[in-house]
Amino acid sequence: MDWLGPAEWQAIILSLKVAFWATLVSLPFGIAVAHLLARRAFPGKALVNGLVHLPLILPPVVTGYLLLITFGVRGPVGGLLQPLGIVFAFRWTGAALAAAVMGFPLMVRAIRLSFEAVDPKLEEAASTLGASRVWVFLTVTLPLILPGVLAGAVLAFAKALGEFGATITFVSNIPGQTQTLASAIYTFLQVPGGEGPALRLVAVSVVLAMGALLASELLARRVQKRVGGA
Amino acid sequence: MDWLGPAEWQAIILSLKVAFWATLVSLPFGIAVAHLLARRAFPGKALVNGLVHLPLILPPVVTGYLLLITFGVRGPVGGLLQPLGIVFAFRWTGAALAAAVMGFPLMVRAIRLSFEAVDPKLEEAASTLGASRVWVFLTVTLPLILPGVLAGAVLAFAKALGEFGATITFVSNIPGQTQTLASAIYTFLQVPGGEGPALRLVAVSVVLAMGALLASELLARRVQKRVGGA
Amino acid sequence: MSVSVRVSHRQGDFLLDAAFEAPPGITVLFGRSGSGKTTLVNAVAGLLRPQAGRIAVGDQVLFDSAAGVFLPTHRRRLGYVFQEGRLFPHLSVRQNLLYGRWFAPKGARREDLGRVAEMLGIGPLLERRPGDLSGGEKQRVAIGRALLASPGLILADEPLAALDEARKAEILPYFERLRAEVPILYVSHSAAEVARLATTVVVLEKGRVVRQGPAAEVLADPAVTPVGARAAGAILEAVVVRHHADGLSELQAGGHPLFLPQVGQAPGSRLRVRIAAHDVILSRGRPDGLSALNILPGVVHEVRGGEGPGAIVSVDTGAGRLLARVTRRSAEALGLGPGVACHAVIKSVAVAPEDVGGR
Amino acid sequence: MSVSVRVSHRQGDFLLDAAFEAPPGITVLFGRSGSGKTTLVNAVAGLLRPQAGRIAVGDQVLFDSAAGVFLPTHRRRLGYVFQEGRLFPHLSVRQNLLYGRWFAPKGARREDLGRVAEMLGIGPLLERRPGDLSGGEKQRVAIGRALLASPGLILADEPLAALDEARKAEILPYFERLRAEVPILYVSHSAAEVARLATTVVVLEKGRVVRQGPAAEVLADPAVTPVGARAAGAILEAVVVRHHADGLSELQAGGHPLFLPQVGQAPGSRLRVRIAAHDVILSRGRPDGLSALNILPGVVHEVRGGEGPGAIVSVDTGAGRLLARVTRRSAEALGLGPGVACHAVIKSVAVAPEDVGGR
Amino acid sequence: TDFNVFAAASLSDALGEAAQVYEGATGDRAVLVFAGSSALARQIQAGAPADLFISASTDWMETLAGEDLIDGATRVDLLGNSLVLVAHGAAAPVEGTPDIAALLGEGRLAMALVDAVPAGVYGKAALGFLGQWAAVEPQVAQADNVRAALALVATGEAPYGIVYATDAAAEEGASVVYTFPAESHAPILYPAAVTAAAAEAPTAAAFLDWLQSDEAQAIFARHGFTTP
Ligand SMILES: Nc1ncnc2c1ncn2[C@@H]1O[C@H](COP(=O)(O)OP(=O)(O)OP(=O)(O)O)[C@@H](O)[C@H]1O
Ligand SMILES: Nc1ncnc2c1ncn2[C@@H]1O[C@H](COP(=O)(O)OP(=O)(O)OP(=O)(O)O)[C@@H](O)[C@H]1O
Ligand code: MOO
Ligand SMILES: [Mg+2]
Ligand SMILES: [Mg+2]
Repeated sequence: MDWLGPAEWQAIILSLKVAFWATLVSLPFGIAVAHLLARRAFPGKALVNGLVHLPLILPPVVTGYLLLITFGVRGPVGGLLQPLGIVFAFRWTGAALAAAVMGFPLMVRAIRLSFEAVDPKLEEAASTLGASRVWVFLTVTLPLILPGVLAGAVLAFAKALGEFGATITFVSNIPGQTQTLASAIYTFLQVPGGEGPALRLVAVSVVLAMGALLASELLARRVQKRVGGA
Repeated sequence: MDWLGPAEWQAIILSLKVAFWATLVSLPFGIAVAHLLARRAFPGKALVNGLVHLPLILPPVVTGYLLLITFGVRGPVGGLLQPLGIVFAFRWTGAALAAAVMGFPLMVRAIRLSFEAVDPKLEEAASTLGASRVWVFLTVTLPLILPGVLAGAVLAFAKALGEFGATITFVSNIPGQTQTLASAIYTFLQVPGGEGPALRLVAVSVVLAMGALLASELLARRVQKRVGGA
Repeated sequence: MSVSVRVSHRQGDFLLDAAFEAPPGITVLFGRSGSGKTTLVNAVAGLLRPQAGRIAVGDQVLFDSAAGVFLPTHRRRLGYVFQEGRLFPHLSVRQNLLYGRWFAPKGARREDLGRVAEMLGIGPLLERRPGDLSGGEKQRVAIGRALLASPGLILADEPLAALDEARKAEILPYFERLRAEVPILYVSHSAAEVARLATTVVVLEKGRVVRQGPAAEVLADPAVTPVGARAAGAILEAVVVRHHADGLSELQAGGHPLFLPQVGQAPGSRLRVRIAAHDVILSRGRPDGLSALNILPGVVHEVRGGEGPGAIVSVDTGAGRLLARVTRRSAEALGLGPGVACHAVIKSVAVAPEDVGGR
Repeated sequence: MSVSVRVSHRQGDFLLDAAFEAPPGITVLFGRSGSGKTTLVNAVAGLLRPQAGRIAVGDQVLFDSAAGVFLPTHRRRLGYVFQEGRLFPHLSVRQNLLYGRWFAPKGARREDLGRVAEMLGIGPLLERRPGDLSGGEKQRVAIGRALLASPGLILADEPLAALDEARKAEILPYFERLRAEVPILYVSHSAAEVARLATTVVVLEKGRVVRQGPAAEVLADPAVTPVGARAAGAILEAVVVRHHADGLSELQAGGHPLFLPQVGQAPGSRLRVRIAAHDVILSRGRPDGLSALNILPGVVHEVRGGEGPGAIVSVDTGAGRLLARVTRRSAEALGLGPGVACHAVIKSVAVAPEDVGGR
Repeated sequence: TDFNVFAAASLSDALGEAAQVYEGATGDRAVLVFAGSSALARQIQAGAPADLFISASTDWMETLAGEDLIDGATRVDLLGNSLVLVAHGAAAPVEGTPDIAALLGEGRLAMALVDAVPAGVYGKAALGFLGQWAAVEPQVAQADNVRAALALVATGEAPYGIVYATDAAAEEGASVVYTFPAESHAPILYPAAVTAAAAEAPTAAAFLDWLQSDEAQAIFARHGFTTP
């Protein structure tokens, strides 16, 4: 692959890392929030729901800006985390945070829909057999929502690969640290004649995302076959 | 609402119009594609699936650029459509197209998950009662996937309100024609001291999207209650 | 209309390889759990496309693998009562009931919502959602939905399994009436239902038809009836003569009076009365001082050994041929054999309401 | 352990307001479709939190609205066979069966997968998914799943409704054995099942308990039995004496011989034999030349008019009290009344295998 | 009459004010379309209904000129700008040429994309001129535009940043500590031209003429722009 320079390879690897961790780490939260929204009634539910969707509604730049003033080293949360050694500003972790936040509404919606499709009667059946709430969740609910979890994960992953506005605003564009594929593509597109190199990176993005997509489809099909038509 | 100037009102109204039509017009396509992906096996399915996800994977600027060179008046599709009186370039219709394209993967995923959750046995039951495929779809499948359709629609609508990168790249930022809320927010953020007005528009965005969100939740709850626990 | 089915279909380890011809009326599919009844019904419904075979109702071919014919399900004009309800959760009970009616040809609309709902006791449930119904209520709505589609062929997979006896007794006459109008394929485990409804019985075992024929014949054969000898019984044709004040109805079968607990039909109606073989006692002499009201003189036609210690004795009486299930020990003690004269004793109360049906 | 239930709960238009006390054994809930049986069972399972009431098993209080006690479902140590299966679609049959075992206290593991699977005839299905099973197969897996949880309380909502008679006959003894070990709440529409299994019968009507008591007592009362007089019957305690070569078993009840079709138990075993009221004929004199083998002399205890033209006559014989269902007309013709001597005639074959159970 | 002005987003305030004055005087309304120079240029390539293009980048103007998409005769360098080093909060200007690497310490230097966005390109050139690029390069945090770079400084995420003087002037959270000498980078210019499509229409050209008037330039000057 001579046609990719070292900086581009760096961007690719970083993007994969960012997308992977963004997806993985946000997944438990995504499941928890989806569960909350699908199954519980509580005061302020509309607020939580709105908050989750916020990154979708706001222009990404605004989200990035909000992340910056919240999770930056001077920000209220960032300041608290820094002593613990958790730093987002100008780190790949920040890119992952931005990607996770941007993908969160997509993930939550997919998982939530799956929660809503689970027949509570099966969960009841499990509880009559002695399974506590947690066990019911792990042995019945979770396997049944797996297609939705997969769908949510792949959406978040794809989004993470494509995310640019919030990321560059939050952690800017530091080659090797926060320069993701999307930032690199954007950079190329800013200058006349940059379409060629940009296109190469777009191709890489697409290939990566298609791989993830195919993998998730295959997995989902296996899961579906197992669950199908009971 | 003195604190909103006429240009801002224009942007708000335009955004609503764009988001509304983007959602409405893409909905049938979203349902059709989701159905295809959920229920049919055909050669090239992976390709269709990938294509649908593309706008998620690509940086929005790239999507906008691709739209520009495809649907612009000089583009292959844009050139074909122009004689028919269908022009996207630099019109609000183009903004709607961009929003629709960007929201499409979200919409399709939500609807697809719902399709996969419909028990085919109910569709079989309808067919034994004399309903042809189309009728089965209209009277059984569609009502049962309604929560997913709603979720997909609200995701697309929210996305349409927040979409900025592809829109500004494709149809630019022409006040009254293609300047949506998100573009207006961007414009404000480009100048010193623009945070104040930008914030006002962000608030408007949030209020609009929350309204849509709440409405969809209420509707979904009604639907869910009707369908619930059979 | 007659039903003709020949189906060969492999499904996992299970091979369905069944063929039967049934004249008009109710064809009951009988067989143990897992023997392929539902699979066969699904093939007739077109929910399953068998690997090979031919299915026809009257002269309409629904499926013919050789000719490449496969009529899609929605054009088969069915009323299918599924084993597991399958009500539409998003529709009210009323909408569920009326669903098939939208698609039925106008002229064919036979049933009336009100009447069917009343018969099934679901009138008060019409505005409810299926999710709020009890198990038996769901099942009744499923029956109503199938009937109201005014089908040209009814498929009923254990339609009454979840219902109490009283409710069954209310619904059975309905199927009896339908028997004359529409071919019915009926899956049941209940001997009483089979005996009362079946025109033809088809016995399935591990995907194969092991016995088929007219109900009276199949049920009289203790060797094949899958529920054992308890299902054996004879069917008498009777006419209602009058209803007595003490709650008994007097019928006449072949000139002989027959006293039964009150039957619903008016004097003059013709009935089918099933007399279970195990409800008949035989006596050499005319018994006296017995609490049984119906004592018919007759002549032994045949004694057949069944499974275990029992034997089925067929006795020709003036009212028709009766079957009696006795122990072989009794048969020998009484010296029963072809040509021997004896009396058949039937308890009036032994004839359950579900054993008396219109014809 | 005894079960004590008092529940008041409104659900839509339906008000469940039921209370009963049941001694150890099987308590059968009996009642028409929609009478509230499932709702009541769900309350005991904790799937429904009643608006008011108290539920206790032995001295463990599961629910007490006054004291604010509500033991969560998973800590009630249940084995619930649902009316509608509810198998886990993502688990194999084996995994479904073993599901409850993970959570059962180690010491309490009573049942063995292999034995239960064999009893239910689902051994060959262990690696299949529930989606590929027939209706009856699903139901059997559901039964197995509940039993293998080694529960302290079994709830069974029409567990055998979807099964053929032969299969029922194989499963019933299992419940009989369990009866001695675990309290069981059992919903059934089948008179035979009730009669054979029930220690206590609780009759529900529109959400209220209209009758409760020992099985023999409730079943002998034709006025309340919801399935009508067909369910009435007496239960005799008998001992197996020997098995004869002609397939009959000789039992002894209160010193009197009783000939029944071969029973499974070894000589010396004690049995419960249900004699349905409609299978008993009464005769003033000792009848002669009858095909019935069992003729017990006795004295009329009581004559009770039932619904319709019938009457239930209880007769004290040496073998125990028998019930006979006769027409009122016969009762009058024979002059039956308290103190009158008569003979009860029971056909051997009238006692079905499902009416004979261990005790 | 209305005409469309495609202008670099950083001009939005100043140009908006100027257009309003112009409309009051002539009745001709300039519809102002702001976006990144690259996006606007590409749109003009794709046939956008632009009458006047004001770019923040000479390159993109060159590109359009090369494709004959602008009326070359009307092209002028409308405005100039200067490049400054800003520090977070209230800070005093440094004496002489600052050693930026030393100032930064562990901190970051916020800039616009140094290879793509004009402000970043100018900044990189200026640092090179000062012989400091190699030293600070690893610490540069590149934003997608000047405003974003400035935001990094204003929030304190980056202690220093390199931005246009026009942006720095209006930002309270940051203060100018150093102005890069004009010779340290290519002249910062905002070239403007009437598009080829609008060459025949006089309104855009008239507006462009007026923008070069003292009246208009005074407005721009108030926003910190210079006359080239
Ligand atoms: N979720 C619900 N909301 C309102 N009414 C309900 C609901 N579930 C059940 N019912 C009603 O409560 C009554 C009792 O229902 P239940 O399921 O306990 O009956 P059941 O005795 O089990 O009947 P079956 O033998 O038909 O299963 C019925 O009239 C039913 O319609
Ligand atoms: N999808 C499937 N894949 C493989 N085997 C199947 C499938 N569905 C059913 N079977 C098997 O086919 C056989 C016949 O099933 P069928 O449902 O026709 O039985 P049935 O006679 O209706 O039984 P029941 O009385 O229990 O409902 C059973 O052994 C069952 O396990
Ligand atoms: O439970 Mo049944 O089908 O009435 O025997
Ligand atoms: Mg079946
Ligand atoms: Mg029930």
